[in-house]
Amino acid sequence: MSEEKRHDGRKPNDLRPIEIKLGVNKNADGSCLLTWGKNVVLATVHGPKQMFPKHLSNPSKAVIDYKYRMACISTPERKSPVPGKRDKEISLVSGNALESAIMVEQFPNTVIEINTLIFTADAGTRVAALTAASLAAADAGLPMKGLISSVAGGRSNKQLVLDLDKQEEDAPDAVDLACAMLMPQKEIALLQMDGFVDIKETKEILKNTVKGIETVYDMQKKALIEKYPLEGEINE
Amino acid sequence: MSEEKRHDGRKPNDLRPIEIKLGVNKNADGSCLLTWGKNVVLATVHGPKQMFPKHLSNPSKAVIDYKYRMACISTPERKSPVPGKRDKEISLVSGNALESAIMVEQFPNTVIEINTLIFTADAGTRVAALTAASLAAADAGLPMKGLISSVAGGRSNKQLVLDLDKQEEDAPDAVDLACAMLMPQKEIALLQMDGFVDIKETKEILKNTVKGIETVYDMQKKALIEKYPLEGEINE
Amino acid sequence: MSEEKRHDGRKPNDLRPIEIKLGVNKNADGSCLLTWGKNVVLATVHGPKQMFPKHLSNPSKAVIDYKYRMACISTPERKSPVPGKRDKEISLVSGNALESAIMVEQFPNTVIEINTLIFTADAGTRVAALTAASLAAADAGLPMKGLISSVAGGRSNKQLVLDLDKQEEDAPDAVDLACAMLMPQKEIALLQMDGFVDIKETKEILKNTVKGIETVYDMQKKALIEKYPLEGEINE
Amino acid sequence: MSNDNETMNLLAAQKVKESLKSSKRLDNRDFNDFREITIEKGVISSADGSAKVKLGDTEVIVGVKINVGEPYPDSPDEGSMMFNLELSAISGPDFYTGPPSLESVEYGRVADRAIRSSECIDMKKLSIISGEKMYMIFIDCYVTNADGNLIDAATIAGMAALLDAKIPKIDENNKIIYGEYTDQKLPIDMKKIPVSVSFENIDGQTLLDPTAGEEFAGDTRFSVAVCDKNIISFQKGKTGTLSLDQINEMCEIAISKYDQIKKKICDLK
Amino acid sequence: MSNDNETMNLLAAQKVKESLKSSKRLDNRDFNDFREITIEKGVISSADGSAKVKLGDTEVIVGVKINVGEPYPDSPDEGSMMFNLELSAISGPDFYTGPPSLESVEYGRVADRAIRSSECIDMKKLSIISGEKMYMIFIDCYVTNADGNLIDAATIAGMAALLDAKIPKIDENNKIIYGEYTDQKLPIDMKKIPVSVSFENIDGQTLLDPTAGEEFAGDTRFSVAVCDKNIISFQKGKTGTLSLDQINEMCEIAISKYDQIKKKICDLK
Amino acid sequence: MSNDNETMNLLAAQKVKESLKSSKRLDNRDFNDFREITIEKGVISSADGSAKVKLGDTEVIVGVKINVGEPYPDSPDEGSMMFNLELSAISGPDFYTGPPSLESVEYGRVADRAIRSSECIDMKKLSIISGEKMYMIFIDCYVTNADGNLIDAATIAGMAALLDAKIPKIDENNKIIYGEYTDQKLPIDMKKIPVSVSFENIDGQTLLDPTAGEEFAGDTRFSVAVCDKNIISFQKGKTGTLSLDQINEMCEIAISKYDQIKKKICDLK
Repeated sequence: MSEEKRHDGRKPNDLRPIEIKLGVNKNADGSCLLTWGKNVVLATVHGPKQMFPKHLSNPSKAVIDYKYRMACISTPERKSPVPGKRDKEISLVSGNALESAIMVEQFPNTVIEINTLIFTADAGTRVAALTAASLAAADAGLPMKGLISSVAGGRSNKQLVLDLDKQEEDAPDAVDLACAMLMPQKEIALLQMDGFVDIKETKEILKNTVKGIETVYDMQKKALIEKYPLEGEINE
Repeated sequence: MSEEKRHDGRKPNDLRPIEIKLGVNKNADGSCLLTWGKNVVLATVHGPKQMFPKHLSNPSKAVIDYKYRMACISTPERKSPVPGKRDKEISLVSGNALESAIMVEQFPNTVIEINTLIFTADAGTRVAALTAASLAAADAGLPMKGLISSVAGGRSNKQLVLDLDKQEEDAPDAVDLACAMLMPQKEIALLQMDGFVDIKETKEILKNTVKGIETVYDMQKKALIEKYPLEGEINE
Repeated sequence: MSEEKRHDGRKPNDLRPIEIKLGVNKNADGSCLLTWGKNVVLATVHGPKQMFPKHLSNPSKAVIDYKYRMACISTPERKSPVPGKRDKEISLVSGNALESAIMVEQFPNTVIEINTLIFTADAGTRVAALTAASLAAADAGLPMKGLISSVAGGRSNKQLVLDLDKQEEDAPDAVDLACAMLMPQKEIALLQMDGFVDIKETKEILKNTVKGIETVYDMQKKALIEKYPLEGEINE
Repeated sequence: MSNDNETMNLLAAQKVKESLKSSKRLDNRDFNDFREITIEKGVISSADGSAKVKLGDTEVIVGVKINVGEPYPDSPDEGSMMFNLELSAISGPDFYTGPPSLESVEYGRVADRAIRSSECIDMKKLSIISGEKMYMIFIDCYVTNADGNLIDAATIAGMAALLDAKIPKIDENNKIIYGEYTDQKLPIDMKKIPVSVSFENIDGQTLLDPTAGEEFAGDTRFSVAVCDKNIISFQKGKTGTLSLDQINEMCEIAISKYDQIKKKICDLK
Repeated sequence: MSNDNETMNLLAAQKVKESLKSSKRLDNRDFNDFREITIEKGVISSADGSAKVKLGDTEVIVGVKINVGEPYPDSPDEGSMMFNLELSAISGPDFYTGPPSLESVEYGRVADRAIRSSECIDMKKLSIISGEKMYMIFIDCYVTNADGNLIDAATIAGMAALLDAKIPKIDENNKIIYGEYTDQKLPIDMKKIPVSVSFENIDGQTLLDPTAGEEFAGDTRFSVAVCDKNIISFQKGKTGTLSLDQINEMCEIAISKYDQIKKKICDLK
Repeated sequence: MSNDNETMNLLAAQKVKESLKSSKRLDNRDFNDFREITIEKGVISSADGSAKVKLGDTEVIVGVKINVGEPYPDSPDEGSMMFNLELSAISGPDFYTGPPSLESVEYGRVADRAIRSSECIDMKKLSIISGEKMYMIFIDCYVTNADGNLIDAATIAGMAALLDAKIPKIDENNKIIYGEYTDQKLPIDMKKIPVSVSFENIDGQTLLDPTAGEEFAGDTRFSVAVCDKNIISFQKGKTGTLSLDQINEMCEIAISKYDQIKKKICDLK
């Protein structure tokens, strides 16, 4: 694999710059504003709270109601505010991933609302949203087994790279693999991929992606420790 | 202000002819058919009655469910039966205005359904509907602090006028101010305006509109006294 | 009435070939796959079961929730998956017809879900679906006063015929009469017709249709007796 | 104060049944008589045609709107027609203002089929440019007081409004000029006016033109639309059943009512 | 753990009322003062224009998108404008992410009317080909923290985003070339910038620019949009009532605030 | 009489787990074996191509419809493809006939991505007139009996129906002539047929092609679509987690299954 510079100057396994702001939303129980390259996403957590209508609640655990939403203004062409199939699928798998980290069995019959809103989109929005949502859940003080850390890896123009932006994702040979892990346990909680890649490269992409997830996890931890000096330590 | 005749022969502060029929709808608890110039509107009241789903009811008062609807056949071009943002906004502010007159706290956990349907529209439909709805509420025997009386004032072709019709509302300099008052207390319960008018004229339009509301109130009282000779007196 | 052969070789009162498979759907309480000429329809029954939201249930009987649905792939032009007015009307009248056969008063506060899905449509889909649904209800062991048997009769190209296919239904003089009867009681449970036909011919069409229904009933009985040798006898 | 509708409906049904024991309808009508019918045309100034129909205490208002649209691929030389019926809280306490109820869908479709099957409107004359432009007729029916037999009331009002309608002017691009009319009426064949006649079956007795109370008492509706001596549509409604003889008898009665109702519709000025 | 919102809101309202007994707002503001306003432009790189506005703890983000579309039949030579406001769980615990709430519809329409009535945008200059093509301006407002007075915040942010917007390039078929811009700004008349000023009435006292707590304490909202010395729109909100004198007084106060807010909007780079 | 589904599902799950303690599946299958697969083509005469697939007791029916439409702006020279999967009460007692469930959206999108990523359909050959007309392929999948592993069944049936499909004739205006066909099949590269292989993880053991009971017992689904020796898509489903080693191992297993399943799909007449 060549080690050519990418169009924005990054090395293959470089992530775009990530900036984390916790507790930005005064009204939410927990919140996080995350900028990840050009992506801008806000995540909030409300709950656990009573669920209506009641017959949809679960007597053995909290229901995670995760919403992945792209603002109308997040894409070159104005996006319709009505959620499409893609939005619904990402909401489902992202909520599932977070559920693996939150101790939902402590809150039967309730709902935990996790809302993410992407203001600007430049590829990798689902992993950015999930990374922010996990931080918002921690910021809300929800009991968690760990953090969900997430990044995308893949291939673009014959090079294996981490954290593809839109231009890289539009390459004809692009492979896009979104992965989220429960950290520090290193358990894969979300994994989606599209492409056409042999098994050897697939494993390499996975390996790179796990490395990227560790980097994201370190940034998440740092942000939490800065805001919650004590709790941050306990989290380990 | 010049005192030119308007296109339909009215003087500036003349209202269009108003005709009120109470109790026209045998199935409703209260009803009113109102013709106001070319506008034709039917208002019905059902309730208070049990609210479903229950979690939307209010333990301290009745919920007012006001619907402002224009029939498909009410406008030159056939209107879609699906309510738009304008319909929803007018429903909200009109229901709010009526709530200020109805003693909702006497009926906790219930809903009072107020439906208005405009068959023919010629500007001023929201004030016509609200005036009719208030009469239907009185006809239903709901305990009320007073009546809601409503009219629109404004400017058209450089003249300050009351009760604009569609042709006047389409003037390039048109100002349209819809106002409803709790009567006889003279408290403003609905106020909406669009235009571009200096403060002095604004105050004059408001003053004229209040006068028009008194005229509407007199007609409402007369209609109620005719139907309910005794109660009508008590209402004062 | 001439006794010309029809375009597919059938005599006027011939039905298209009907094939019945009971219990095809392992997950349903009762099911039936029915092919009727080119029509292919699957009917399933689930319930009685608890109804949500509760305020829609009926304290004196089970609610029959019948769905008539055409698959997107059932018509020459791909059909939208969103049910239209026609689908809703047929669902209503078919559910009503089945309700006359099922002892709904034995299951207050519950819902019985009856789903029919037409995979291939060639005219007569509503009677095919209803015939299948009645068999699925019997297969589910629901207590029934009898079976619902159904067929369409009518006129095509100046000839009175039974069980019109699409080509016959498209004739300019076509009359289409869908009829379902509670059998063996011979009570009419569904009747819909469109056309332009004098009273004498109407009666003749009705008479022919009743004959066709008896044929369908015999096939239904045969299929049930084959699967349930004992119960089938009791059903008489 | 609002009444508990279901209890009220049960009480109304009981009264009807009690009276039927001595073969009497509560309003003393003959079993096969319509209630008084009044038809008023031109009641909605914003519609291209309109009518208000009272059938006893049942009241409906129908407006017709004529638009220009693209013809359907399978009928490039024909106009189109759409009948829409709306039930809302304004119609009565059993209805709710919201998405169309199944009942309103059924009633609207039955009225639509009666008019469509009669072929009273010459759809070919509503073509403007073959395959490109045609007149679309929208018939919107609002039930302003529901006291039974909405199907017949809606069908009568629909026909009256169609007969009242004027065709609007169109510009050189075939767009409607709102508020301006040609002197043409819709191409309606007066010999093909459809009439709908509905019955309610209560414990074996069939009542023509049922009131709401009679509908609560019965479990079987039957509507037959006729055109002169012809049957043009059937609809059995609700969960009850009928015998073949009952159907045949109701068809005969419906045909016997044709002239009376048709005259009502056609004699209007 | 989440709080019971209604109880929280009641407590917040009580504190506000307690303080008002001694004529004090909880944040010690004068009754007729705005909270601190900060406006930041160009915050959304994917929008054609954008702004983030903070009004105390209320925060909204507005993005402007410019598309090409077909003009409305009644204004063939004009562009169009649409203001959309979204409240969701992200805005605060009283809101729900789903179909638009009535509140969000009302707020969005009031902000839309303020901008529209000011006639600050020259719609004629947004025509591309008469009757065929024009620029459509979409203004999308996201409330990212709701602490009262969303209408004023949305109107300020809407104007700031419009002033920030660049017109995108179009190709020979009048389709947008995404990501490429002309050097033209939107045709906005700086003399007609609208300013919305909202009040909450609590037990007879009117407070300008209410916080969420003050809104919970009151039952009457009044918003007046002004343009220099002119009134351009009114909206009375909620279930309370106002006197004519109160309305007149609030109009005067709103006009007195015009220059301060307009300067904030226009002085941005 | 209907069973309480949740209790039934729990019981089914318990049985599966009990059996797995002695490393046995209830149907005695090897952990990495598919159930018996039967594929039948041409089952829906009204579709342009169709197939019924049984995977054990799981049964799905797929129909393909080919329409003519306008190409997307970003691919003016290509046709389009859409995969839609429907779960309803007909599929099983855990589903409801109504708006699409999240599950049906997920399953449909995973099957869609498997077929899309394989690039087995030459989309360029589906262009009719560049930028104006192209063939749109609609793939509709109905689950007629849900007994686990719907994703693999849907993907197999989708490919079989695509291979069965004939391209309809079009007239001089590029409109479909319904019921008439060219002698052309869809441009599908037989070397790129995708195969989806799904696993359920139950207490650390991964079972290929899980039944519904096994799905109730597990909390983690993993689907990998392969094309020869290549990976073309992944989807981890449900709330459980997996290790990197488990993923790698399942990829190897999936590739080892490719020839068997591909042969099933391609050998059909």
